[in-house]
Amino acid sequence: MTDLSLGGRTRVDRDRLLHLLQNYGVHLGVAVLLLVNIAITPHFLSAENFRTQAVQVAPVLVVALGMALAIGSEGVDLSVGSVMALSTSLLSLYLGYGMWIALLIAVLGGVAVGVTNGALVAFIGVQPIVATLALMVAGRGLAQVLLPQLKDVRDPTMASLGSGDLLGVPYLVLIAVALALLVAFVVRRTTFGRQLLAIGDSRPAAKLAGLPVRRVLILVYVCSGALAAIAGVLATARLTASDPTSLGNLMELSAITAVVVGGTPLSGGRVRVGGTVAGAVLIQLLTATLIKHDLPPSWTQIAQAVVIILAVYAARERGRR
Amino acid sequence: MLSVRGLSKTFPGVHALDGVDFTAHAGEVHALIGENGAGKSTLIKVLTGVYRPDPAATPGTGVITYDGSEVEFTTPLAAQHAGISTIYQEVNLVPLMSVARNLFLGREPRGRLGLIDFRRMHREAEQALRDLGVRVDVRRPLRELGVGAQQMVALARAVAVDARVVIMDEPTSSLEPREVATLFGVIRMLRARGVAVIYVSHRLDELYEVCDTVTVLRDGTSVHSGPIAELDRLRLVSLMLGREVGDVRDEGLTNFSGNHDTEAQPILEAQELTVHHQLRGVSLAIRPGEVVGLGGLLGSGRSETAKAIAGALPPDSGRVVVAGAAVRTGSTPAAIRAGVSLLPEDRKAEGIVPGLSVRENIALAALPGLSRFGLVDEARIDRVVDTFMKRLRIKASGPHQRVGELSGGNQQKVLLARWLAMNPKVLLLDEPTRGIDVGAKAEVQKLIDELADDGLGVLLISSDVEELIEGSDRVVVLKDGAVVEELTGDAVTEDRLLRAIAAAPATTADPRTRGGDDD
Amino acid sequence: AKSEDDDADSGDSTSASEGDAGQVVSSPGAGAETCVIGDYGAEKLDLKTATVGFSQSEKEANPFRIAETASIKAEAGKRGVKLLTANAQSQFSKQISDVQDLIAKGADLLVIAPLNSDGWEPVLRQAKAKHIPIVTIDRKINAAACKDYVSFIGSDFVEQGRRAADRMIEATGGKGELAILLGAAGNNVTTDRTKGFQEQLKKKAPDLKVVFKQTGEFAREKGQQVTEQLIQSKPGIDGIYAENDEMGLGAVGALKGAGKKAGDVKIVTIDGTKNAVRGIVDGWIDGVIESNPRFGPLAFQTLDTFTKGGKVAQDIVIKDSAYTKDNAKSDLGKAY
Amino acid sequence: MTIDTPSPVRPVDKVTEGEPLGASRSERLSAFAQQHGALVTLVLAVLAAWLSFDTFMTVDNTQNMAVSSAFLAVVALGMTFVIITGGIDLSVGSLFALGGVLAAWGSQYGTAVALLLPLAVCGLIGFVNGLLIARSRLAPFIVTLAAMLGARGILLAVTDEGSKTYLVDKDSFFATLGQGKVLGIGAPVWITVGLFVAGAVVLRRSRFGQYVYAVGGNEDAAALMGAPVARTKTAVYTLSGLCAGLAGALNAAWLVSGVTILGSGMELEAISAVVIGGTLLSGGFGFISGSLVGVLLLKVIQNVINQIGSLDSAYQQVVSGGFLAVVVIAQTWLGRRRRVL
Ligand SMILES: Nc1ncnc2c1ncn2[C@@H]1O[C@H](COP(=O)(O)OP(=O)(O)OP(=O)(O)O)[C@@H](O)[C@H]1O
Ligand SMILES: Nc1ncnc2c1ncn2[C@@H]1O[C@H](COP(=O)(O)OP(=O)(O)OP(=O)(O)O)[C@@H](O)[C@H]1O
Ligand SMILES: [Mg+2]
Ligand SMILES: [Mg+2]
Repeated sequence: MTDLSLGGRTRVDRDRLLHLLQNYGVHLGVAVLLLVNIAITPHFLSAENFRTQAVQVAPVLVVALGMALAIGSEGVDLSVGSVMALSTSLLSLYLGYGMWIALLIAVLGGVAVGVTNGALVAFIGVQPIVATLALMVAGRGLAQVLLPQLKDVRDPTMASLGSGDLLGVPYLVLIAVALALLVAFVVRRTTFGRQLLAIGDSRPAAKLAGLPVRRVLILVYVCSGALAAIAGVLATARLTASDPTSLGNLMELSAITAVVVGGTPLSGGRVRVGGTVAGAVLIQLLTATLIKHDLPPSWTQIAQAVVIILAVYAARERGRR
Repeated sequence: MLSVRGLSKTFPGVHALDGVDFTAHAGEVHALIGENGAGKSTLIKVLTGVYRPDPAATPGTGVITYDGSEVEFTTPLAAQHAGISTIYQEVNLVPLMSVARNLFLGREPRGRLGLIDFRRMHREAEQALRDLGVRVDVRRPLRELGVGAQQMVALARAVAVDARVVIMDEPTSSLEPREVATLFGVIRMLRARGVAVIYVSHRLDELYEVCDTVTVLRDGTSVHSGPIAELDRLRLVSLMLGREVGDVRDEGLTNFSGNHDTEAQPILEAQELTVHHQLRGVSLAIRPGEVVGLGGLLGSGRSETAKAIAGALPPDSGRVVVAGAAVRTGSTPAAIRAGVSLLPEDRKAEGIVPGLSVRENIALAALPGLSRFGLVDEARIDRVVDTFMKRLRIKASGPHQRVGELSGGNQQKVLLARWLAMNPKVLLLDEPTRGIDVGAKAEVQKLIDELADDGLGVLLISSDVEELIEGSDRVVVLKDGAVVEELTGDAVTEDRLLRAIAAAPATTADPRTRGGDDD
Repeated sequence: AKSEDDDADSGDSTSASEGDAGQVVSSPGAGAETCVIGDYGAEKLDLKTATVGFSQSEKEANPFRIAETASIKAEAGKRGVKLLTANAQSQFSKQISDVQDLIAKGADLLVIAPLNSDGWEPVLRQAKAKHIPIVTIDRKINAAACKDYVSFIGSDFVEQGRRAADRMIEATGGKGELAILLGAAGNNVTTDRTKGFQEQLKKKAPDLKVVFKQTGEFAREKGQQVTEQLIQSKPGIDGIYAENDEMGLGAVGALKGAGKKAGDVKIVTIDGTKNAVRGIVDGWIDGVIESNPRFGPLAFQTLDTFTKGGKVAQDIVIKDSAYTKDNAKSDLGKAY
Repeated sequence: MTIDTPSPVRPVDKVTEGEPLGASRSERLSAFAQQHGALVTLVLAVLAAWLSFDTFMTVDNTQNMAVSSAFLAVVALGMTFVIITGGIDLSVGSLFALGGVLAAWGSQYGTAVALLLPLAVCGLIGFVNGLLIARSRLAPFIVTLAAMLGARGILLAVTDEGSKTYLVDKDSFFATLGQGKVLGIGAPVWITVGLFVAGAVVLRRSRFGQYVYAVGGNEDAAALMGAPVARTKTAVYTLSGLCAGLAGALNAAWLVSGVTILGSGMELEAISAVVIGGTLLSGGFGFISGSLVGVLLLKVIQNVINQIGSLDSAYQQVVSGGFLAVVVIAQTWLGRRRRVL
């Protein structure tokens, strides 16, 4: 099948380069930021520092993984931040029964929100952005109704989940990595993953091809909700407190940014897990750099804007003309 | 009038055009033909500013000359302003906007203060369509029209401007004989006016009927150019295929063999299917090993019938029975589980998943069968994909090319492969050969025959009367959403079919009798 | 549900009323300017039969706001006054509408906890047209006292910053490098608490250098994250000034996580919540400047005096206490 | 009735304009409900509130609601154009705040500067958004998200990290744009009404409006039909930026100061209003008047919550989230009913 005659060499090389940039622009960005930091930031090259960055990025990454699935199905999940809040409320409320039960209930809360989102999208046909917007507003309210104010978490297992490590790698990081591998596996190797991409690319075609569109969509939002709930648990463990008011604020935007910067198009039909990880890391490193150099908030915001645009610009689908 | 020399166009990984020479003169109808993927649509898009040609390797080539001077259109708008109007291959209008707005987009009649004069616009739109024999409420959204009527709107749009070149990329693929006749009338009128018409079609009869000159493309290069009268059909086909005349003669032009066994019990029975405004108690039966044709005019409800059977259109009442068991209606998965597969009419919107690869597209429906415990079995998929890509001669740079990048005909083959991979009991084919080149068409027809021989029940919807007659063992004729006649045995002739269709005055797309279009 | 505390005996469940430290006016307005009802242009009325509208700025989700609203409600209940409430959920446009709604619903008197000092013109004009007395609590409105509003009751945020600086100087010995965890950007409280702190440092301890100033948005998690970055890039930091308790507690969490010991880095915070005061007892925090949220009694007292025709001060600045190692244990009950 | 999932690609039947001539009565009824569902809900909500609270339908209260809706309405106006092209603009909240600050700063040099400065800056940011979206083909969501951060950054930079608030002279002409009244109705309301009328005429009756619908309905087709797709897209984002900046300026005139903490979450409010108003987020269908109704509906709900008065702040959110869900479900359902009929 390789009967395509190729043009001049240089052209191909340039195409290949563009292609690489398009696919691995984020990774390049991460590398550049690392190098810059090593050069200009004191105390950057230390295990402690990398640990800090990894631990801080873990919850965002976990949320972003779910978001990547939602975006891959041509949807979006704005409720993730509120699900984190709900999860932390539930966790704190049920911690009296022991961590595992509380954790289970917290995740179930996320699943419940996911089922609602999914049902609104799949059965009623509400647009994902609006459906999840409604749950974003209501979810945080609910979290605060359940737990009106910040509450300390003293459970020792939770504390060790937040700060303990295995062979020097914090549990949080291990969990995030494991979940990333899991999601990558699901996307690549399972029927669910394939069907999700087909639905995201062309819903009518997927429907006529007999795919269980509704089931897949509901499952997508359930995954997103569950992952956000897990992120809520992780963040709670790290803070050793449940703070439904501020936990997960603007998380939906961070997660979407990570996913999109990582090269997953918002138009659906494609999920890049590795890119999502790199996207989350890129944003984390950027904020870290700006904070470490004590730049004022105005700078931070403008720099973030610029980096986001650069990243998606590099990864953009090049002109069809 | 319009000519190119040594034009090339490369897409990542594909050399769609490779030094094409082409010249269209004023007052002639110039046929542009070639196999699927030969580059016809690409050439048209380059000519009209949708795509930019590759920079020329040698000076003097790769340029477009229009009206004696070198031009470079950067947008379709620029080409339109220069007097080139185009009907692109896929019906390309805005479904949610009204018919009139589609017709006049960008050149609305304006009254005082530069605001659009809707009254005039509607009047003129109605008139323009009536001239083409289409009577619709021009205020309604375009999407409520059938594909054919939409095509006529596109035609009206193209000829409404004072164009000096009119390009038509497979305009007849979704038209009925009557509309085709109207279209030819329009073309002759354009020719008389001194307009250069560039005409793409896979239907050879049409070419001989209206075209003066022909250019044959093969693999992105022009292999022949000259008056069409100097070529006989066989020669034309052999040029397209790049094979010797002798080989082509052996294979023939249509590829249906004789009849099939029609004695067995029906494998599929549709009973009294009714869909509000669309179908009125349609019943039909398909026996294993039989090809049932579904005839009728544009908008007679053929696609709806197929969709209702396949679960894609929930009927208000009626049953579908497959192999003796009733199938839950309104559910595609249920129909597919029962062994009923539909090849949809609207390939672009409802068939292919454009962003996924050829491989994923072929395996899509069969995935559950090609996986264990929800994990896909890559090796088995590779085998299946390989088999079908070879068997259907799917022309792609490899199994991993995105389907959206394939030519229309190859996309259709991918869809066929998707369903064949499912081993269905009944195949519902809605315009299976629309936009497919002769070579592939013959193969698809042969395939349909083979499938029927293997005991598959086939429902064939085709606007190509010849295909319908030759391919079907039995033809069910629909009109206004109801069965009006069934032709069996010797009665399956073109004459009988046309008479059945023409039995009552046919109106095209009367909005009053129609419900929602396919979703 | 069963939370951790349901069977553990924890101090958290003690109600707000226990050991309630009502507000004390710091500058009993001898020379200060005052206001009487005639100057303001309103009519005398009886507070008992009046309707009071209370506009809260933020959700009652942090100790300060909870205590503040609770105190207002409790006092209204005690006095038998009809109270209308609204909550702006941290959205300034909503607060403007809220107060307008309260006026439309027939509030005779207004108590406002403003989200922002500027931008009150539409409300003030409407209130003036109806001669509705306004008392603002905890934050000031930038307008003319006794003309646009009656009086302001609250702390002096700049002063709080200065006092925090004093505590910091004492704790660090006046030398070293400091970090500031700022509140939310664009917020008056942030601006004032920063201003007072830095002024005082410049004046009293020029050797204390502020080398790091980042926002923790008044939230614990953000405070923790920023501090984590801080101790990576500036391991030798001597003190952290957190503009509210929550960020300070976040900083404590970060220091613990980095393996620091209590007292390694001096922390001074503002607010006076229970958790922070407990932090002093545990040795992690070196000083908490109080910002007393219990406005109820003083606010209603002011309204009462005013509506009866009495003189009230235009600026009623309350005396905030402070918690240090010396009094933290004994005064823990006073914290909210 | 059989239920069926509508496809995102070719949404539910919508009548683009006018009365569907040959439609049956029930079809027409639900077409009406689909188009004017928000209006019906608004009328019902107002009636219910009127009956329940005697302080609702007062001159004061309606005045307040009208004026405070005006600013969101102007933002929603620009957003409607963007959403009809199938895009989205998340930057409007930040641009609103930035516009206010710039207007307040500029007001010291006169009304012209106070209006033109925010329009120029916000329009420029909108224009850049448009270029990135239309020419570089970046996703609107992410481009405008970045613009939201960037505009907030600029705001912080010009206000000394948010610590400076510029004030407007209360007696200036600029202030009367926010404060003044004509025929007893606030100036911002008149301005808003004027803008909506102009917006509706542009969208319905101008060629540009046709392009807006065409681009949202089917971008590729629009391009092949010769519509200036890139220019149209750039224009709508510029327009949205201009609207947000103008709304911010008017708001500053109303508040007589450039408040720095405004606008967060406003983009979502505006999007909700537009969607409640019946405009499809997938593009190609929608109308200006619906967005106005959507804004009013949100305002009435908020007012009713305040009328109830005793609702806990956390419950308020649950109520408004639930309400949003109910409205969109009802709308989607009505839309589908019409199709299945
Ligand atoms: N956008 C694109 N990206 C990549 N390849 C493309 C693109 N468009 C077309 N091609 C490739 O260019 C070749 C020519 O396609 P074209 O659509 O011009 O064929 P065609 O002659 O019109 O075929 P058909 O008769 O099926 O319509 C094909 O191999 C196709 O795969
Ligand atoms: N809501 C509607 N308003 C107006 N006409 C409609 C509506 N829904 C369906 N129709 C018409 O009903 C007809 C039945 O469509 P269908 O596509 O099944 O016809 P067909 O016989 O398959 O023709 P084709 O050859 O185009 O496939 C269509 O032509 C379409 O125009
Ligand atoms: Mg073609
Ligand atoms: Mg059809």
